[in-house]
Amino acid sequence: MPETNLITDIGLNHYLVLSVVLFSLGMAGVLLRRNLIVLLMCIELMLNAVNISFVAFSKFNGKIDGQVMVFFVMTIAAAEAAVGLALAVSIFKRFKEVNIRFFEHLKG
Amino acid sequence: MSSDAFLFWFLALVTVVSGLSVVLMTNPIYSALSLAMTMIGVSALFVTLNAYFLAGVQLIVYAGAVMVLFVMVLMLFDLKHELQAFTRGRITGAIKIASVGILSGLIVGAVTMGLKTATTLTESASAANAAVALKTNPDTTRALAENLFIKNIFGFEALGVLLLVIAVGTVALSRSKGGSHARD
Amino acid sequence: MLSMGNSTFEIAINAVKTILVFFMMVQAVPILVWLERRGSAFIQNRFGPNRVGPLGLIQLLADAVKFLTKEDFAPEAGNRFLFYCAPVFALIPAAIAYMAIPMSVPLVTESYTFLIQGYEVNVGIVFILGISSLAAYTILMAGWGSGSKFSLMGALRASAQIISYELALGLAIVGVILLYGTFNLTEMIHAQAGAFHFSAFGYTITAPWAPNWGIFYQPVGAILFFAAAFAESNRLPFDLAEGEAELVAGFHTEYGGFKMLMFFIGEYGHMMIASGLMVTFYFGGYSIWAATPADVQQWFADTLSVSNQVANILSVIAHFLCYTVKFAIFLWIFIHVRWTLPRFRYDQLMDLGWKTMLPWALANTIITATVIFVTSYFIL
Amino acid sequence: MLNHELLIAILLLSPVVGFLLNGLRFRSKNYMLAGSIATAAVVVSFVCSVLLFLQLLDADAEHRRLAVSFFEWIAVDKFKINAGFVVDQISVIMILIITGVGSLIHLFSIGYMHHDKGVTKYFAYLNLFIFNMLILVLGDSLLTMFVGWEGVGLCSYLLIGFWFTDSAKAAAGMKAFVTNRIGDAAFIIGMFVLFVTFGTLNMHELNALAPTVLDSSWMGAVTIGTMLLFIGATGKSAQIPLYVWLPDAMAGPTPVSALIHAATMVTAGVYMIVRLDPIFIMAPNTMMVIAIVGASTAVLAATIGLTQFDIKKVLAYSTVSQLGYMFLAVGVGAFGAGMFHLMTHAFFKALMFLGSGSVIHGMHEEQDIRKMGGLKKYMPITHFTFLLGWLAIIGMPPFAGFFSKDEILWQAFSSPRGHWLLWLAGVLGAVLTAFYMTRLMALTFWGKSRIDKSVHPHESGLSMTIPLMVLALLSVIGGWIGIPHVIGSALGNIPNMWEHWLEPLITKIPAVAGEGVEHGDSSLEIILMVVSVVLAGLSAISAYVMYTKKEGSSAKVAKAFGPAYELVNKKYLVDEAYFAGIINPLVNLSRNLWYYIDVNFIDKATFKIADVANGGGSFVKALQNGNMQQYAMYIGVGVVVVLSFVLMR
Amino acid sequence: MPLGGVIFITLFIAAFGTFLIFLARWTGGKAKKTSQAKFDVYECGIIGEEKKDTKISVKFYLTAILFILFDIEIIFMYPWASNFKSFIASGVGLYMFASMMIFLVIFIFGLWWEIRSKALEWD
Repeated sequence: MPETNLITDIGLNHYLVLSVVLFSLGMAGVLLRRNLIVLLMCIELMLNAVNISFVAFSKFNGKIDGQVMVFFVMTIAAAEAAVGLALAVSIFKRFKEVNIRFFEHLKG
Repeated sequence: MSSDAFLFWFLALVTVVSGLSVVLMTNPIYSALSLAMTMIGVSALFVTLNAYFLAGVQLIVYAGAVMVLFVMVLMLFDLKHELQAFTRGRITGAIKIASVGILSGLIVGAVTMGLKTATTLTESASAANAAVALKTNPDTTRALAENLFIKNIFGFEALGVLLLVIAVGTVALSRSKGGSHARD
Repeated sequence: MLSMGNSTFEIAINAVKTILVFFMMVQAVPILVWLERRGSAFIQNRFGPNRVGPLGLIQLLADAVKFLTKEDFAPEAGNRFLFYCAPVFALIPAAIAYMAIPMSVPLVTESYTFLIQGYEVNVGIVFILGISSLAAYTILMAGWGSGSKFSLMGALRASAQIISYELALGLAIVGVILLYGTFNLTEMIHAQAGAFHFSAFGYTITAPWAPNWGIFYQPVGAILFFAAAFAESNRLPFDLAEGEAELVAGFHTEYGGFKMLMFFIGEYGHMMIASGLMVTFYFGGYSIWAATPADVQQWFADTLSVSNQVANILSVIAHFLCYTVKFAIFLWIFIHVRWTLPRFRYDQLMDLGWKTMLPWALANTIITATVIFVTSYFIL
Repeated sequence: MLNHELLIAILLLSPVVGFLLNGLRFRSKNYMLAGSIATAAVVVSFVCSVLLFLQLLDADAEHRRLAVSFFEWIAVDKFKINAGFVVDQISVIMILIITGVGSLIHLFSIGYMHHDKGVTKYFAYLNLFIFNMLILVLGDSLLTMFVGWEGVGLCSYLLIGFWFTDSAKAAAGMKAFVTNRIGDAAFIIGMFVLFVTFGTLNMHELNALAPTVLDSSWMGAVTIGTMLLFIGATGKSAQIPLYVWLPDAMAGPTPVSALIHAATMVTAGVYMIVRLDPIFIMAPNTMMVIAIVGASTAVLAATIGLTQFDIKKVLAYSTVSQLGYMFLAVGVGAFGAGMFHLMTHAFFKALMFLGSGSVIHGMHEEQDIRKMGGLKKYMPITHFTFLLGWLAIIGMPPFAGFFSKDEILWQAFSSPRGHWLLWLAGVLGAVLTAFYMTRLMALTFWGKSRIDKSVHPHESGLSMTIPLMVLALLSVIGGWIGIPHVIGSALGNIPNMWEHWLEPLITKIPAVAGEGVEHGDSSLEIILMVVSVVLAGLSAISAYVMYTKKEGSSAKVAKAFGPAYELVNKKYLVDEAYFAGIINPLVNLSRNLWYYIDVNFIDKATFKIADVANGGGSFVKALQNGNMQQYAMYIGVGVVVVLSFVLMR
Repeated sequence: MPLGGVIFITLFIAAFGTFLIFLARWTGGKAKKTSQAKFDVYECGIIGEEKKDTKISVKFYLTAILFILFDIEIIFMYPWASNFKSFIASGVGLYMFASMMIFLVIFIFGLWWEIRSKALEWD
């Protein structure tokens, strides 16, 4: 196996690790932030991270399917953002509040 | 250091820093703008992965549309005051951070342990990639279109219907006057 | 590939080239401002700036000095960071997008090929659309950072308007993409070079005296695109974002001095992109009337009996002039329209975008696709 | 010529298009538009059927099978079902009947339903029915057939309860549906049994595998499977014991009764058995049961028909009785004769139902034949066509019914699986049929008018009389394609086209040595034929005399029979018996179970369990605190645990 | 794609813009606070009431949402459009044409619905 330089030889793993880092950031945001809209943004961040890995796989496996999947993910993400924001806005209009702690009506 | 590597590290830095600031900024507007920056960085990363058309779409859809919507909503409703940006609770907070950390650690570990297979994959696909990289546009978009419109035609039409449904639904949502159990 | 060239020399040339194009844009702005003021004066039957220098040409310099000496102001209520960032970011999308527009045939030397454009992007249209859609952030940042409700209102209006017309714009382009079958602007120009020829049902119609421009295939698309481009660059009759009577000056109410100038550069930059794209999509780009670039170079080589190298250089210059003329004509149309038409009301603006232009653009797309399908699927 | 795949696709999809066109604008009251769309859709299908029939005629006898498979529907391991359709000698007859008679009935409906508010919905349902019926008939596997089977059940339910604002009519629809469900459940189990036995549900493969069956005893898998399928058929085709829904189904619009409950859907059971004839032949016990059930249904329903006064009820019992004939035929192994009677019955019974519809329409929704009489002069065309249908059903030569009924009777007598008792039951049924049909004719069209003064009967319009005339013509000549050998040879070698056509597909019952020879006597055949015709004729004449010349005599006869008449008049109290014997005990049992068992034991036990769950729940409730992020955290922790398990393994 | 060039010129313009801001600051000087009104937001010559929570029509964000949805539908047409001619050449033209026409019908229906439901009405 030829010696690979981690810094200069950019391979699939680099993109995957970057994707994981971004995904974890998004996940941390979802878990920790309290603003509903920021939560939605963090979900978008997670989706973007996944997109990176899709495209990276697409390139390094020489198949186009990954890119098509990204296309679909983008559409779904946009749809999700639209609905999520519409919900957030209608909640805001009623409660004047977007703090996630305000919506704990799903209690058991 | 080759230019490819330089670009990757540069873009990785941009995306990670702006991603971090999405999570850490207490002002949601800064979060949104940082996220827009992340999107642009991701779009540039797509370019380094030879996905030119997707990079453009990423710009148009995410950076140009979705994030504009976010920023607009934040500005419309003046959501800049945020006294408590983060959730309370030390134990749950610790668990949350730990789970995120362990999860990313596990995946990164799995990815790096799978280095061998990854490199072999790279070598096997490199010939195809070289061709793609040289011929650039026509072949990738052609392949993309073929895949999208022939292999995934059902998904494509279904997405059309989904978008229609959401267009109808958001209009209905934005008109709703609130439910039956408002607080006041 | 990803970077700017293979050798240090090429990288340097490319870097200089991009900077050059950027400064050309920046420099064009004062000229346009002058043109606009003189032109408006001409249209409105008055003098306009005519004191400083011949025909008031030095007025620009005086303006620059005035801008420089203004004291730096930021409202207290606003967000200073965004307030200062916005004008800087206003420069970026316009310049980056403009650089993807080819302005002349490439200059070919023995070892290098220099493109007379900032850089060639193979998914040109998508790139330009994507980059110019980022302009909305500038406006929103300015509107929010000013902390004034006029600014915010203007920013929201402007961004809503921009995104509304982006639909019609994007859909009008679908016809162009269908016609040329590519995203690449250079390939589009090549498809339009030479004499008019049109293939249908296996027959080809040619007209050697007419150019093969897109306007002949896409007249409706061209009108829609141009109208949407007006709205995209917030020019009259679509300048609702800064409708003075309602919003003082829209999102740059609180701006002054050099920051204001940078917004102007951005706005004129969008105007230039629109003109450049108009030329590229519908009027043959840099190509000369009914002649291919190869024809032109051959003509230079034959009539002046010079070497290919020189002929190439001459051809580059000729094409660049041709492009500039076309480009200037559209810029003038922008200015002329501004001083001719009244402003829309906001509801009329939105109705026009969503209920008139979008359906027309859809119809244009469907008809174009149908015609292409029918004429090339059925070979008689 | 169009290829058969396209033809079959058009054949199937044309009614769907009609259904969608009408179904999507179901509020419209434009009966002309709705009727035209629906009729056109079925006529297109009919044209396709005719073209397919011509293609079959072109092919040589061994290759008359046009199969098409549109896509793979279900593929689970060995269980593979295609959306496949087959046009062969049997199914082409069915699609000709369905689309031919169907288009006539659609045409009739335009006139009949023109004043109705839900006319567009009505036509949409009719088209949906045609589509499902075509699937039932053309499906190449039992499961595909079952789709159509359920679909026609649904349409039948929708159309019986079409005027659902009348609760009695809605109840009739529900009764039909529930009764059919019982049969359908048996059908499904029958399919399971056959699949387990043969490993396929494709009918072609099933028929090919049939000769491998060894165990033909009562407990043999094939016997059980076919018996269950037959129970399904009794539900759909209104045989004892599940026939009770059909008379009630007359609550629907009359053209529906003609299409669904006389000509097409109710014959599905017969068709199914004919399709699977090799399998049924391997189960002689099932065949015996079918024959007995068929014969007894024929007689029993005919006796009930004697006493009914509702014009449609009489026809309904007549349908049940005639279906009994068909089952008798397939029960004795005369599958060709069964199909033949199916076809002729479709003609004359559709004719009579449409005729009764015309009468009801002309009488302004009056259905009681006691309030009719002498309609002959008001409705000449209806009367004349009805007369032809009457002659056909009572089996007068040379009308269609004669040939088919006679073929059945002869087969019941002579087939290796026949018996003279079955023949006797058939003749008895024929005699009774002749009597009550003549009674119907006499009370409705002949004799003195008993019509209410306020009612002014009138002849129906062209859109209603044209179908009547076409069907009347078919009732006359429809039987000539299957003239028995005895008569055919007497008249100069007229071939039995019907038998010839079906021959490659209909399996012959292996003759038992020394028995078939004795029966196959042509003089005996003629004698039996003459006997049945004469008896039926006498019965008809006596009925004619009784109900037109001596009007009091019917009451006397009724009195003379006394309790028996009462019993028959109350339909043998079958509905009541079902209520008393099955439904009420079930309800009572359930109620008692609820009172004693459920409340005392099960409830208490569940309460105890609930208490435990409640206690546990209140403990776990702390976890579900409405905090979405906490939930997300649980997900994250779960992923971490699973992932670490996978990775560290 | 000249990603390096794009990034280079982006950074260059950003630096240039920042330089201009600082240049103007240097030549023009910081604004002197001669009165409070000078630093208030602009308010037509009267004293500003400084209420930021002005009511802004919800239509803006509804427009943005609808824009996203329609924009994606348009984006879906791009790869189709750029390859339509070559698809025709390779014999799948009818299929491509039909599939996009179905999609366009959905699109048109959505647009028609939005117009009919007065979601795009500004008043």
